[in-house]
Amino acid sequence: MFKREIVELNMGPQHPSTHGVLRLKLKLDGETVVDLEPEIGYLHRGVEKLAENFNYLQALNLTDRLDYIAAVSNNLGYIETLEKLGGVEVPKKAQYFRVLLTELNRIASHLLWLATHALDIGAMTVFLYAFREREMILDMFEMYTGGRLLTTTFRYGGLKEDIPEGFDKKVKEFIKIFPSRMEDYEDLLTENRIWKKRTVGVGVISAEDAINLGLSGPVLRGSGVPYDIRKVEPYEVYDEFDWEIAVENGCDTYARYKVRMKEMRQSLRIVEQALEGMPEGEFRAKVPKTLKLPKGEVYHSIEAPKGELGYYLISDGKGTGPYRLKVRGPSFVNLQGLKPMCKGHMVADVVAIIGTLDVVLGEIDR
Amino acid sequence: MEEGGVGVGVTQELIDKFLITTKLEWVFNWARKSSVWPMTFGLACCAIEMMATGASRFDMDRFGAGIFRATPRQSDLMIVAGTVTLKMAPVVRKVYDQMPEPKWVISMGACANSGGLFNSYSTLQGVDKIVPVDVYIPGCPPRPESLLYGFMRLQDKIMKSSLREKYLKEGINV
Amino acid sequence: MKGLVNFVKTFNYRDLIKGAAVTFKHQFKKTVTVQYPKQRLEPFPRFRGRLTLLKDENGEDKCVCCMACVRICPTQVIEIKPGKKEGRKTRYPVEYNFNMDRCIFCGLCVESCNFGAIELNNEYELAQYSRKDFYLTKEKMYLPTPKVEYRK
Amino acid sequence: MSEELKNNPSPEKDKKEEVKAKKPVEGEKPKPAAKKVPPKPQIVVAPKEEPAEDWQKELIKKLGDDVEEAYVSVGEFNIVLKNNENFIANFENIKQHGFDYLADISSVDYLKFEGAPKRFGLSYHLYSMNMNRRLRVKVFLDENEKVPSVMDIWKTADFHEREAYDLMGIVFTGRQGLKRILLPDDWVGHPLRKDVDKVEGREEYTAKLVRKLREED
Repeated sequence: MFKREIVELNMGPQHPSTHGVLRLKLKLDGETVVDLEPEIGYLHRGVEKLAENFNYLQALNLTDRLDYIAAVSNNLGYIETLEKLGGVEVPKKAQYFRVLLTELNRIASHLLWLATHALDIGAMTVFLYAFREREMILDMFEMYTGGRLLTTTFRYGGLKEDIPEGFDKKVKEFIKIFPSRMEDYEDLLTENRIWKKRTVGVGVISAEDAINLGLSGPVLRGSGVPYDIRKVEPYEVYDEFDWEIAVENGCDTYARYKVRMKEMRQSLRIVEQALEGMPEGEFRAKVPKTLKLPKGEVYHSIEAPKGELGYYLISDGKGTGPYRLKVRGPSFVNLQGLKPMCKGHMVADVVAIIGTLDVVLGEIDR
Repeated sequence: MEEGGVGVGVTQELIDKFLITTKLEWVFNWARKSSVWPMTFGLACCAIEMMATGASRFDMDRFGAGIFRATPRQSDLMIVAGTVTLKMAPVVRKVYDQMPEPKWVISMGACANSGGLFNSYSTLQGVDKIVPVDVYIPGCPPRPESLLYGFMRLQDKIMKSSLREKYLKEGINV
Repeated sequence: MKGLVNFVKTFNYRDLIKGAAVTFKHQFKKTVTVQYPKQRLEPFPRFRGRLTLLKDENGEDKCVCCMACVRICPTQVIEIKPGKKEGRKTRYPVEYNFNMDRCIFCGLCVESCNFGAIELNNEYELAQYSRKDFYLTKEKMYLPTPKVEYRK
Repeated sequence: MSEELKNNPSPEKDKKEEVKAKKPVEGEKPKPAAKKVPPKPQIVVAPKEEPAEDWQKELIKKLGDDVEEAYVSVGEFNIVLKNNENFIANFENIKQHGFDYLADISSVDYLKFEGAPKRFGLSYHLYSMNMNRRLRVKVFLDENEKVPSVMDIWKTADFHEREAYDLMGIVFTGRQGLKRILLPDDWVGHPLRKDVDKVEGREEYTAKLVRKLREED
């Protein structure tokens, strides 16, 4: 009766639910996605080339702008890479504070994910609530570093500045308030029938496929693989804290939602312990003012909010800047999961799946 | 302006004779400035601060500009929030062309103003090369209040804009 | 049978009521919105605003033209023309040009300055109609940016 | 890996500690002295050590003659492979050895790097989920030398290889859809190469773009 044909649909780069400038070429049979190809590069700013022209300190600015939602994590990964090659011992206080700030950043990043993901699926209230709590964290960042979003915070060998007075009070206030706010989100979403209809069984990917595709972070943990670099290869002082890896076995969008919600709770636990156990002392090791690193190469990865964030740094031993800095952005790799996840689903589910991958285009395109 | 319309050559004399714009103009401008609908055109980092501006703490809705439209056809204001790359530049222009008149552009952040930190092979050095910009906001990224201040400057500009001059410049298409 | 169970379950509005209760509770909470033009949030002391030049107690420039800020700036927005003056041992900036257009407010210049001669102040209301207004010469660097009041 | 570093400290680390020990003697008054005489950091070449652990030796033995070099540097285990007909088989071997997770493929241009055997290099960063170990496999390439794709072994290689092709101009054989990923399709050149300036091609492309937009108006 009707002629069936495959329709090609272009989604993006200007689309409200692509979280930036992601462009998808969809092939549709009716409303079902048959094939999909992500087209990226609309935010390719040449970060890796610029890093070769900068010195080590200036290149820190570039790392802020990779995953702009989690600038602190990016800073940490980069600075740790330098420290690994340079072989500097970081004072305990700095390590504790780094963990504290990074975990706060993880919460901020997940809150933004929750806000936008819920907004895409249709829950406006969560967006407003999540941004309210996020502002509290951004206030802390501004208090310590002077920047709300892009912090440029850590330095080689420790911290940039000492912790300001009144900072711990702000963190304590946040620790007190946040659990009840988490319950609010859960009340709004977790059992909500619309939320469940839109997420359960959507975007399923098995553990083997996920590993083969190189997925990492909450996307991988949502498939039941307990791979968290903070636990398996502890950096800074993560091994001194009592916390658990958030894992779910559902393999779908709902499972990944639960993983991230659990992770926020665990992060709060770490923040609490880091604040309590913060030692006194120096906040920066004695390092030369102009940084020069020995000849060599190093790959260091940390657990960013989106997944495994790796820096591959090559130093030629002569210049004051990196010879080559390659960034392994978690979103870049996670985006490859979009195609197997979307196949066979409806167009409307594509929006939910992009949301659950939590991609940031600054990191994908670099 | 629609195609096929007959452009009438307008002289100063003609406008003085037929167009009374003072009060009416004020009403038009007041209505325009009170309901500037921006478009969600987030490109990079600044988009997050733009979202924060629209969210609970700063609430752009107080200025009548809270309705972020997803399509250029329904919006009056394009906030270019973030780095415009050479690959993205034709898209920016296309989106701008699709917006109905009157339309305004805010260039938000150092990247949109001039390329900012990214003086590299693939970034456009200033969005004003491809679209006319009304207000520039420096910062990397600007604070939400900074964006609100920029928006207020735009409202000032809208209040000062004049239909008369516009018709003088472009002619009336009947 | 299964269909019947599902049908009955549809009338179990517990989840929706729970959600509605959360939003209802928020009616009685304090509002978080800042009424910006009327009520202004003061940024924290470390806030990175516009770059300013500082003078010492005698009204002399603290800057001695060591060019550390020029070298460290990742966007090259600072330009200094050094000069000599009588009665001053160190050099002083004849011209100190700052291009806010490209500035990313990272604060590396302040960090690199050994003499405390520059500072990022707490200004953030910097929007302009033209990019030319972002070029600040030495005289303008001391002054605050002129602010336009909001008229409703 | 960090544990390994702690257990057998490398000579590099010893030297660093020397530097650290010296510094307080040079400038006893903490800050003003340090300002005038900036301490010169020593440039130490990261040392290459023989692989010591069993699994490392086993892996080298398994790969046989195709291994050009194998060493441990900054606590990381490196294997330099030859780019020959066994290339894919070697990677399958490595995967069977437990390295099931390909974290990253990085391309490097060694044009201005002293002591590099060939112009380009590819670094495959592998991770083993079960054994919790990391491994870097390197392969060096001449200009215009092609390398087989590992996309059949790890699907994740798709984007990484396209990126290496786009930005560095390394051609991978035996796969489909090798095209530009980040830059526009009509871009000329490969910007991450060392003989290309950081702004090369921008002005021409912008001019072309602006001209095209004007024509459309």
